[in-house]
Amino acid sequence: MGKILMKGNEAIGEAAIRAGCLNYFAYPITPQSEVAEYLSRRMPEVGGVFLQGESEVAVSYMLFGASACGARVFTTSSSPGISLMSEGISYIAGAQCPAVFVNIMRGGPGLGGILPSQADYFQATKGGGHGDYRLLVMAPASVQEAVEMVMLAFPLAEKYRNPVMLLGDGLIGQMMEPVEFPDHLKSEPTNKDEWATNGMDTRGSNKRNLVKTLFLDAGKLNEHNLMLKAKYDRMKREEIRYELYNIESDYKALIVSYGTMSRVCKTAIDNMKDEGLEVGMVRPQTLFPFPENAVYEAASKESCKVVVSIEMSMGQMVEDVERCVKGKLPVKWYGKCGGDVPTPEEVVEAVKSFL
Amino acid sequence: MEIDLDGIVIIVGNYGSGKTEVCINLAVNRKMAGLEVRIADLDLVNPYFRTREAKTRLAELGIEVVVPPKQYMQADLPILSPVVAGMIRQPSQLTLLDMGGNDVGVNVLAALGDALSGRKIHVLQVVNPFRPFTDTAEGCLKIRNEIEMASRLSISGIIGNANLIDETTVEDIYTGYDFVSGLSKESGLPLKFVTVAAELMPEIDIKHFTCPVLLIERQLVPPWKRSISLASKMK
Amino acid sequence: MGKTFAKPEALSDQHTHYCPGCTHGIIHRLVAEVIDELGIKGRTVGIAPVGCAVLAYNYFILDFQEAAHGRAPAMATGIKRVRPDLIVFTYQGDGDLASIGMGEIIHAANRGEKFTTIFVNNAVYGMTGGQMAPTTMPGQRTTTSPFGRNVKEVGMPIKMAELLSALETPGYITRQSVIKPKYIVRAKKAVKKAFQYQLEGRCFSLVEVISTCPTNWGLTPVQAVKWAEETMLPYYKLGEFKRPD
Amino acid sequence: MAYKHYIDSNRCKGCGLCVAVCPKNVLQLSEEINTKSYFPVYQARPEDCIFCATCCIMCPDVAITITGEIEDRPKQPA
Repeated sequence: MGKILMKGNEAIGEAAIRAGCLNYFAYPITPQSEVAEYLSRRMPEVGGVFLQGESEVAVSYMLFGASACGARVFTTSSSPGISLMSEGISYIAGAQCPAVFVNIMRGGPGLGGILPSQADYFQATKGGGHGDYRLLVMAPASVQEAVEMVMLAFPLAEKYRNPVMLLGDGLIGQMMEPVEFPDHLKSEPTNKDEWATNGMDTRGSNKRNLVKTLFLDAGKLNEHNLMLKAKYDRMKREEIRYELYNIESDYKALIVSYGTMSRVCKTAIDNMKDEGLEVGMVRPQTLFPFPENAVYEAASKESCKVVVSIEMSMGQMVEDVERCVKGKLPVKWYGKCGGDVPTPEEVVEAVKSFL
Repeated sequence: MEIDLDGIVIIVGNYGSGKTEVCINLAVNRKMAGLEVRIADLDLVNPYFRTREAKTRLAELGIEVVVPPKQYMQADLPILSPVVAGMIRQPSQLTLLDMGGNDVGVNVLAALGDALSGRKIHVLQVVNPFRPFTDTAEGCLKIRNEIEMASRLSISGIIGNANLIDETTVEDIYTGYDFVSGLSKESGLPLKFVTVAAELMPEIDIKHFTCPVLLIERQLVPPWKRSISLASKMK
Repeated sequence: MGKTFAKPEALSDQHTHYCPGCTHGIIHRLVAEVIDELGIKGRTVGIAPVGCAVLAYNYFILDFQEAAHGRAPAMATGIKRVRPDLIVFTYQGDGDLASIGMGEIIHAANRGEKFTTIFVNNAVYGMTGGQMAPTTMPGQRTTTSPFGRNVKEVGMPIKMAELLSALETPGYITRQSVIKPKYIVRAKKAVKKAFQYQLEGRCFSLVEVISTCPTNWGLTPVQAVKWAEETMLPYYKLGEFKRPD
Repeated sequence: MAYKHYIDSNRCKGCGLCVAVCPKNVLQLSEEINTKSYFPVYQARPEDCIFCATCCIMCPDVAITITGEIEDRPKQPA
C-alpha cells in the first residue's frame, strides 16, 4: 500500500520520524494531543525518545538541552502551549540551536476554544518571546503538505541553526487525508561538532563548546544580533515559498490567504469563476519570510482593483499584505475567529462587497 | 444483500477508522429500511468530526441524535449524557452507539455496564486497512483485544471500511475487502458489511462481495467541500 | 601528614568574578576535582544557571550550556534522554532551583532523570542584588524583606532536600556545607557519590550545599561562615536524606 | 621530604577564610594590595606550617597550592 490515510496530527508525527528526527518532547493540549499519542506508540518502535514533560515551559528547554548537544528534536503544541514555550524559543534562537516547533492553532486569547484558528500569526512571525529573533514559519494547507513541510523543517533548522515553526490550524491537525512520505526528504545527520556540547571526547578534541545567550558586553551583543539579522536576511533571499492560484486570469480582486483557509478560498474562487468573476490568490507557504514580491507583483496587475487578506484571525496577516502592496491598491480584511471556519459562500460575499 | 442489524449496535474501532461516518450512514440506511433509529454520540475523546456535526441533517430524517448539552457541544470535556443510559434501557428498533477511538474511546462503555448487562448487543469493529496500526491483521487483533479489555464487552463482528477518502480507487475497495475477509477468517468474527463511497459505486461490481455493502455519503467534510445531502436520498 | 594540593584540571585558570569569601569557588573546585578523579572531563556537560553562577562556564574546562532561570533540570533532561552516555550536571542557586525552577527540579527528580544537581543554598538572591529567596531565614533582612522575613506572610524557608526526598522515586539526596574545612571534605565525598550514581546510571542525584553570601548578608567572610553555622545549620540539617539502595 | 606552600597573591581576594581556619596560625593578611586591589594573604610564620592543606581546602579561589611528595613525611617537630 503506497498511500495511507492519516490525521494531520498523526502524519506530522510520522513525518518527523521519516525525516530522521527520533527525539520528541511534548505536553498534551487539544487539538494536537494525537501527535503525542501517536508518537508514544511509534517512538518505541523506532528506538526513539518520547517524553511527556511537566509543562510546555519545561518541554521547550528539553528541546534546547537536547538540541544543544547535537540531537535533532521537535515538539508540537497548540496556541496557549506555544505561549509558554516562547520563553524557550527565544533562548534557542539566541543560542542558535536547530529545533522544530509545530503549532496546531486554536482560538484565543486566553483559553479561547479548541476549534480552528489562525490567530497566532503575530506570535509566530513577529515574536512571541523576547528579543530580536525570527522563526522560519511554514503554513501547510493539506495533510500531505504538512508532511512535506515537517520533513523540510529539519534541514532548514539545521541550515540556519534556528528554530523553524510549522503553523497549522486545528483543521490541519484533525482532518484525515491520504498521505505519502517522500523518501527523498529524509535528512542525513549533519555535523554539529563545531558548536554542539556533545562532549569533548565525541569530537576527539580538547576544545570545549559553549551554548549560551548571555553577552554582558554591549558591543558583543550588538555583533551577535547583527549576525542573527544576517541569517534572517538570508532566509528572506533563499526560503520564500508560495503558491499562486488563478493568477493567469484577468482577476478583479486578489486574495491573500494561507493554511486551510486558502482551501475555502480556492472553492470560492472556482465558484466565482463559474459566475464570470475572476479572482486570483497568493497563498504564502512561508509566513516568515513573507512572499513580499509575489504579493506586490500580483497586486500590480492592471485588472486588479482590490486586495483582500482572508484569515481566521481578526486581521493579523493583513498588516503584512498592506506592507507588500505599498499603497498601490486598497487592502481589505475578511475573517472569522472562534472556530467557525468561513464558508466559500461567505468568502464570495465578502470579496464582492469590496468590489 | 441487506444489512441485517437491529437492537443495540455499538460501533468501535481504532482511532480514525471511520466509525462516525459508518454510524451516520448506517443509521440512514436502516431508517430507509423502515426502522426507528437513534444514535448516541459517545465520542468523548476527539473534539473534532463527531456525530454531533451531522445532528441537524439526521434530525431532518427523523433520526434522533443524543449529544452532550448544547453549551458543552464543542467543549474539550468528556461529558456523558445521562440520556444515554436511558436509551439503552429503552432501545428503539436500532440504537447506535458511536464510540471514540481505540481502547480509550470505549472506557465509557464499562461505565454503562449496568445499563448494558443482559441486553442483546452487537459490538462491531470498524477496520480501515489504510490506517496506521491496522494495516495488518495482527494490528487489528491487538486493537480488538485492547477495546475488549477496556469496554469489558466482546466484539461480535467486523465492518470493512477501506478508504483513502477522495483518493480511494476501485482497486483499493477490492484490496480492502480481501483484507477484511482474511481478518474475518483469522479472527472467527463475521464480516457484517463493507462500505463503498457513493461516487465509486457505479464502478463497483457488487458480485465481488459475499457480504452486504453500505453506501457511504460523506457527511464529515472540511468546510471547503459540500457533503452529499442525506435528505435527498429519502425521496 | 602533609598533602599536595593543586588546581584540578577541569577548572580553568580564569579568576572568578565572585566576591571575596564567596563559597561558590570552593564548590566549583569540588566539582572539578570529582570530574578529574572520575576521568569524565571529555564527556561531561555542565549547565550554568541564572544567578551568581551564570558565568560558571568560564571557570570549567568542560562543554557547557547556559540555561534560563530555573530551567536547567529540563535542559539536563533533554541531554540525558538523547545522550545517556554524557555526564550532566546542573549548578543552581536557591532562587533558580527553589523558586522559579521548582516545577522543573521536582519533575526531573521524580522522573529519576540520571543527572546530578549541585544546589547552592545561601539564603538570598545574590545576582540580582540581595532579594529574598525561598530559602531566606525567618527574620533575615534582604532588600525585599527589609524588616526581616515575615513567615506569616511568606511562609517558612523551603527545605529542598527534605522536599525532594519525599518523592517515592529512588534518588540520592544530601545536604552538605562548605563553611568549614571538615564540612568541605564531606561535601566532596557527597559530590563524588552523586556523580558515581549517575555514572552507574542509577538515579537522580542532588547535593544541596549550604553556602554564604557575605556581600548581601552584610558580613565579613569570616562573620558570614559563623552566621551560616549558627543560623542556617540548625534549620538546614546536614546529612544524607535519601539513597537509592 | 620537601613540601612547598605557595600562595598566588594575585589570585587571592584577601577574604581571610584561610587565616581563620589555619590550625597553626601561620597566615596573615598583607598590608599591601595585589594587582586586583585586594590585600592578599601571606605566610607570616612559614616555619609553623604543617602542610595540612586546610587553608587550600577553605580557599574559594584556589590561590594556595602545596607541592611535594604524596607519601607520608616525618612529623614536624613539636
